Amino acid sequence: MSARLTHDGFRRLLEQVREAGYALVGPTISDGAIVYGPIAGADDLPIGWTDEQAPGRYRLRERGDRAHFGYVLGPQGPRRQLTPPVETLVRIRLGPRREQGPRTPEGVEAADEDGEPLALIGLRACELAAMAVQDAVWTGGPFVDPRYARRRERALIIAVDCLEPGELCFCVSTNTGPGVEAGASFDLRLTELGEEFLVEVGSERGQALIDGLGELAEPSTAQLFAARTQGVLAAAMELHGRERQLDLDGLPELLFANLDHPRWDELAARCLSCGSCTLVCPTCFCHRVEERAPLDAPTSERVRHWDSCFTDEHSRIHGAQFRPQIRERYRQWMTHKLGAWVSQFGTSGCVGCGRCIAWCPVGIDITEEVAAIRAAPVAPDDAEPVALPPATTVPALAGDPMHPQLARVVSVREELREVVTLAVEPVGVFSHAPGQFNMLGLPDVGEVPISISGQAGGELLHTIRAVGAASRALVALEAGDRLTLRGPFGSAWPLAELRGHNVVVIAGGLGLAPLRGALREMVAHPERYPSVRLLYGARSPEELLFADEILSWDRSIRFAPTTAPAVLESGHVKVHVTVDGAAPGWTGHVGVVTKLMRRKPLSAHARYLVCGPEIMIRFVLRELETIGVAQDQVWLSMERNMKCAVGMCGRCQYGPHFICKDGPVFRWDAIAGLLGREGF
Amino acid sequence: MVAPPPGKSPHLAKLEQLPLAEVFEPSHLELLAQIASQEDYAAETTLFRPGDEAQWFYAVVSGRVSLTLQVPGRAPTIVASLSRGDLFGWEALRVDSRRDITAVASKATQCLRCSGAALRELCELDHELGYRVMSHAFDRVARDLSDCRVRLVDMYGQGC
Amino acid sequence: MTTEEERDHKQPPSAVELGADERVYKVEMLARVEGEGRFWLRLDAAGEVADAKLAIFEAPRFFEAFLRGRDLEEVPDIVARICGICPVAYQMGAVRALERILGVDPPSPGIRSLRRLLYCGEWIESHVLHVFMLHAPDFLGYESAIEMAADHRARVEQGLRLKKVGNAIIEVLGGRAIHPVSPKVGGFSRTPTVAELAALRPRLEAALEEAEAVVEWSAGLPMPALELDYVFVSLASEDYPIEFGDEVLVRGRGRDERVDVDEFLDHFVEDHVAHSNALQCRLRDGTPYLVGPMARLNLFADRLHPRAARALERSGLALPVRNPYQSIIVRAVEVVHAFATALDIVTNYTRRVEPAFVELPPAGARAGRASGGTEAPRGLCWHRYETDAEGLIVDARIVPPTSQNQARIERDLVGLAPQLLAMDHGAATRRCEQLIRAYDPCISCATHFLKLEIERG
Amino acid sequence: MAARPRLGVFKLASCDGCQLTLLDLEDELLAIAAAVDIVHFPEASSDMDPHGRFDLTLVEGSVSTPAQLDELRAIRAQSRTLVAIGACATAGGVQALRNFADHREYVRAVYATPAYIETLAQVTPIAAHVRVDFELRGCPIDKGQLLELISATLVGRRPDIADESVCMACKRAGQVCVTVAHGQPCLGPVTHAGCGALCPRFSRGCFGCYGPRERANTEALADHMQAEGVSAASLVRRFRLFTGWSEAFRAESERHDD
Repeated sequence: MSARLTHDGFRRLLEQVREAGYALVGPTISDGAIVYGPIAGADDLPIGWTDEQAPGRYRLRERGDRAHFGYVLGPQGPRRQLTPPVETLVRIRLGPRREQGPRTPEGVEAADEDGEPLALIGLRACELAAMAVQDAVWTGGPFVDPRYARRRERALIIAVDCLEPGELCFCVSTNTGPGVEAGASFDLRLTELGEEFLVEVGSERGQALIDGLGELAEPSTAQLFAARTQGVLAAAMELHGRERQLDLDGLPELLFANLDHPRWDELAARCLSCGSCTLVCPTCFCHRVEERAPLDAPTSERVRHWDSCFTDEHSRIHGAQFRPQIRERYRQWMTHKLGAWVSQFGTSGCVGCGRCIAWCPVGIDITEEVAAIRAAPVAPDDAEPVALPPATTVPALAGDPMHPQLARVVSVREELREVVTLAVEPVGVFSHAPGQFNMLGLPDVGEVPISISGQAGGELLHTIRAVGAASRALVALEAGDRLTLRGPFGSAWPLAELRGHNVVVIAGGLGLAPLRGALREMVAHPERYPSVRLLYGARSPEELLFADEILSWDRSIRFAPTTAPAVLESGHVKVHVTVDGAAPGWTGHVGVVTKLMRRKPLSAHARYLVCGPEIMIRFVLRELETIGVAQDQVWLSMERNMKCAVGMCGRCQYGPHFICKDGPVFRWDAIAGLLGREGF
Repeated sequence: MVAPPPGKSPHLAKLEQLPLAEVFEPSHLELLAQIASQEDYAAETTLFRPGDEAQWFYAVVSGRVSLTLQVPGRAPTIVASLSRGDLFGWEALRVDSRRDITAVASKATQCLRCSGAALRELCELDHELGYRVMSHAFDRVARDLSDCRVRLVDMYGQGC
Repeated sequence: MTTEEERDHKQPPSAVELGADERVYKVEMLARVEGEGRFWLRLDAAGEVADAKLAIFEAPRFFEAFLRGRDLEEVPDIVARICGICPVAYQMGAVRALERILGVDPPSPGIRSLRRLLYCGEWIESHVLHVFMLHAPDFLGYESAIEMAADHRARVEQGLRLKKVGNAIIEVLGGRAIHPVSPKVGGFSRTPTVAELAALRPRLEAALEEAEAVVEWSAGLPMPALELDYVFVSLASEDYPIEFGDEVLVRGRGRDERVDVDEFLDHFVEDHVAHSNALQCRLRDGTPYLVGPMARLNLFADRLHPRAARALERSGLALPVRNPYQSIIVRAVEVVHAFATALDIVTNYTRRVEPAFVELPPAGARAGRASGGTEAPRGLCWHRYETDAEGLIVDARIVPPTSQNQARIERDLVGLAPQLLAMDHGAATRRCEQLIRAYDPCISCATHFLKLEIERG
Repeated sequence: MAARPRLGVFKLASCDGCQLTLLDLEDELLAIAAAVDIVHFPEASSDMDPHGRFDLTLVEGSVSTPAQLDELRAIRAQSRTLVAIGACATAGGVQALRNFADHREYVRAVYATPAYIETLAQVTPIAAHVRVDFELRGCPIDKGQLLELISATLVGRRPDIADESVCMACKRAGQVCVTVAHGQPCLGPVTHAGCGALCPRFSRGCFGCYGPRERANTEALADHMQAEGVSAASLVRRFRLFTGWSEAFRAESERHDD
């Protein structure tokens, strides 16, 4: 249904919205820009004002009329309202301060509920499109962020057609504007025509609001024509005629084939890596999660902050920085936004609003950069092309994925120096598949991803090395202590697919831990896995993980001279161990695991599972390539900076993948083009 | 080209079973077998130690040989272990060279060995044989070098 | 002079051979003062003062040299860094002098009152810090306010609470309590909204009442007896002097003298003495003088805010105050004055001050030379700048309060000497240190104006 | 109960503002005093023990005299965790501006009475002389970050203080960019966050008092500013302020200083 609304009618409409219990959020002038902020009513709108935009430049100007929505776009879209820049996820009650180490958790509370629902006034077509993109991120995958979902569901949306697109707009390229399409997600849509509005109802809520205004005039055909055809279509035609376009056709493939394009270097010379583009972008969602546990406070909070792929912290993991160069950071942003986004969420991450161009302090123009690469693509180098897999479809899980449970440490087993296995008892039934990981944490220090190294009845095993503050604190826990646990997350070893095949497991160092569950399964089922070989490398004989257990799998091997050299009949499991160095008396292999691979003839037809430090994985894969093993016979487990563990914080991105959600176990062919590439 | 001497060396059969046999012509293997001798070492036998004249060049037939480095003030460290098919004692391929590492049979071990001087002479006489010996040697040394580089980064020491 | 000898000037005479029966009181590191200094007082066998020195070994920072060549608009940011405790004092002194050069002095009544409000925040923060954290422990026998909190937690918490309100004023106006960012030549980069200031009101009302009670408490502290003769010096203004005033009033040498701020250096001279990294300021005839709360109150008690005047009356403190230990009461009175003044300004702030700053003359027309004075928490702070046409600083002179009081502190130690003979050594030393502390000396400020002359050619 | 961690607060050449920040933690000061043993903090306590062992040492100020250098080395030797607080300690501070004076001229500098003064030829941050475990930036440091630093140190984790641009904080605060919307030069893109984007919130450009962030692309920013009409002399002054002796800002100011 459509109706006509005078300025006064519009004012009454907003009053009604407010009376209906919504907090009004609309465009208003603040600090020399039109921003979305709390407004009291129509008087707070930027009536008679417009904005002029150019790369790195934004200015307000008076229009000389009484247009209510006669401007283009402010610096930030409604993302700010739907995912606040700083938001508390959970509160954790803390135990008493201890002599050493952090306090342990005693209870978990959800963060406060929101206040009034929001009425988002004045949203443009590109902003609705951006909201749809964010819907896919926060609610469209296997995990749902309940905070976003709740706000989004409660929000009333009053959208406005764009009839005067701005200098930097290119929404026609991205097919996200300028008009608000009838099927878009709005409650009411306004088209501003001179001194009045045409209003289109998009929902029952919207209808009720219109009904509350009493009898309204219906628009004539001429008026509808003026709005849709002359207004919106003319705006679209104008945009079509402009030079600034973003050609989305084949863009993901183009960008991933041009990862070494010289244009990235030119960009890096101009880009400040300040992150402004990402924080004004209406679809960006990267964030970091911080533990806020001030001195002696009785509770700590897990707080998420907007983050950016342009910051150091975003791609850092205890000491390692995966994207140190500005070139790599910009490339990450653009290949994600315009490339990987498509495979992850089924849509481009760009809605053509031009904000990243306007609010870049040095005026870098994303459309120009894409055009430059498109105009002169470099021939893909001999590196493997980066595969762009379709979005993963995993069944949705219920509940707040950020809400941890409090699990109890049942026992602590010291495995190696600074390596322990925590047997943890979760609350309730817990089922996982080998290869998956949990987020373990302590409220004073934070969370870290720890692979599940086995399950014994109700006890989950986690083998942890003390490397950073959080893992050090976890390693120091004692039986009876509690910790926060979220999980299980991530992909698992493909045990079902391996049935009937000869399996070779190649592990290095602590990389054996994520494999132990799978190995136990295969050891226990000779009928399913006719031959299992484990090639395991460690730094020294003292650093062989799970030595006793390995010994029990294959009684023919011995690790140390003290072990009796009894050669038992070997079963279907064969274990080969090598170390980097050993004291005299060691009769086992010495040398890297790849050397061991050369020594033990490996079949090109076996299935391979690989886990260990990334550098080892790369060498192992090279060896497998030599043997002629096909990429679809190899699975490997990757490690990156997993933080949210549910593909929302963006920190563990690896090309088109979220390692936390799409990994950590990948089939080789999925990531072959990325392994060992700088900046990933 | 050098013709193999009449009469089969008793070591030829052993040599033929080693992986290196793949890169040589049968005639070459026979020549190599002629200069080779079979040695059996009891566990804990030291084959050579740093400073020794590098006389022999070895191939492991069975058992295990540990190459050990001794850094003054530190416990000795096994840096490589060799088993069936592995070649070691490359120093003997160079003229007048000495050992810089200790080789110990860490269990009962059988090796074929030949004198470096004899092997060098044989390679000199037959360049085809020489080329194959050297390219095989190069392949093995290159792999060892690559492994060494991997070990330089102490990769298992990282997180994971 | 060798390095060894140089150092001796700042070292206490511990290594110096003492004659028989000589007495030395010294503290190597003055505590609960801002910055680093030590003192020694040497009495000869007859009990006469042989040597009294406040040695300032805080490293000099040469601010006046750094200012040369900077744009005048950068000056408020730079001079703030002279002192973390009283940055506003330096900012206000600088903008006054520079605005007098540019002929925009004061930019507008609204800006002037916001500046006074900002300055009140600093007085409160600085005075409360001194009263509760630095000074009070002396009278109650503690080493620190933290130690004092074990027995007097409510009192220490009261101090923290009041200080926080002072800081809150600065934060609302200037962003942060230390080195606020909004003051600029011509006004502020941004003025507060009515709502922002109104939010302070209930806190100010509550704090004002508490501050009145603090005056009575401070007056009840056990205080050593000491009466000394002073020359009092303060900026003069129509109000109790804070951020504004074009004359300096000198009292204590017969007839009152009034000195135009532009002629300050004709009447006051700065000297560099061997034992101090700070310049010492005296009257031209060599007389040490006193600036700060005691001087202000003695000269202008009649201009106190009525609520402060009543608090003073209730305290029973007789004017003129000539016992430096009683300065804690004077500070408490000034805290009341500052809270009451701040509350008035906040209450009367019904329209946002706009524009936030006035336009300055364009580059090319910015040459000149002028002085400006304000009353920092510790007393008169005087600035003089000379600029070129582009507005770059050609010359800067700043005379901070503590260098003015330094000679006076040494004189006080001499005045204290007769009392010390009867006391045990430890108590006497503490008494000296407390005397110095009563001045709330800001040593870090005092040291930063040594001149750095560069010989060219 | 185990002994409380011992805290020492020291100052070198500075304005005292950073250590004052500790006293400005009005709501937390007594809790801190309960959690740690404040062994040496002359500005707050006359109970001083500069010779103890310190579990956490906060050092304010830069090194500008030979005596300070000796003192700093002694402090390091006694400290388990040594944290440099503020622009002086981490970048030399405002007094490092004298480093830019011509050195030959400088040694012939005359003070009021030069013989009384001892200074080193250059003012330097403390990391130029001793190992520093963490650098807390700012002129002055931020209260919240100081509290986080102390809280984190007490539980043995690294403080959660991001080395990111001021723009990040500015955008999170919903502040309108002063460069884009008002044409004001701003060092925010190359400056370490921590102040809460204070200057933009007060309608002015950032002047870099937290010093350069990692990967500070000062060259790109300066080139852009110059294209927008900022003079070379002004660029020199902008980069040469309270953190002007930091490597990135120093190099940039020198690039424009003929």
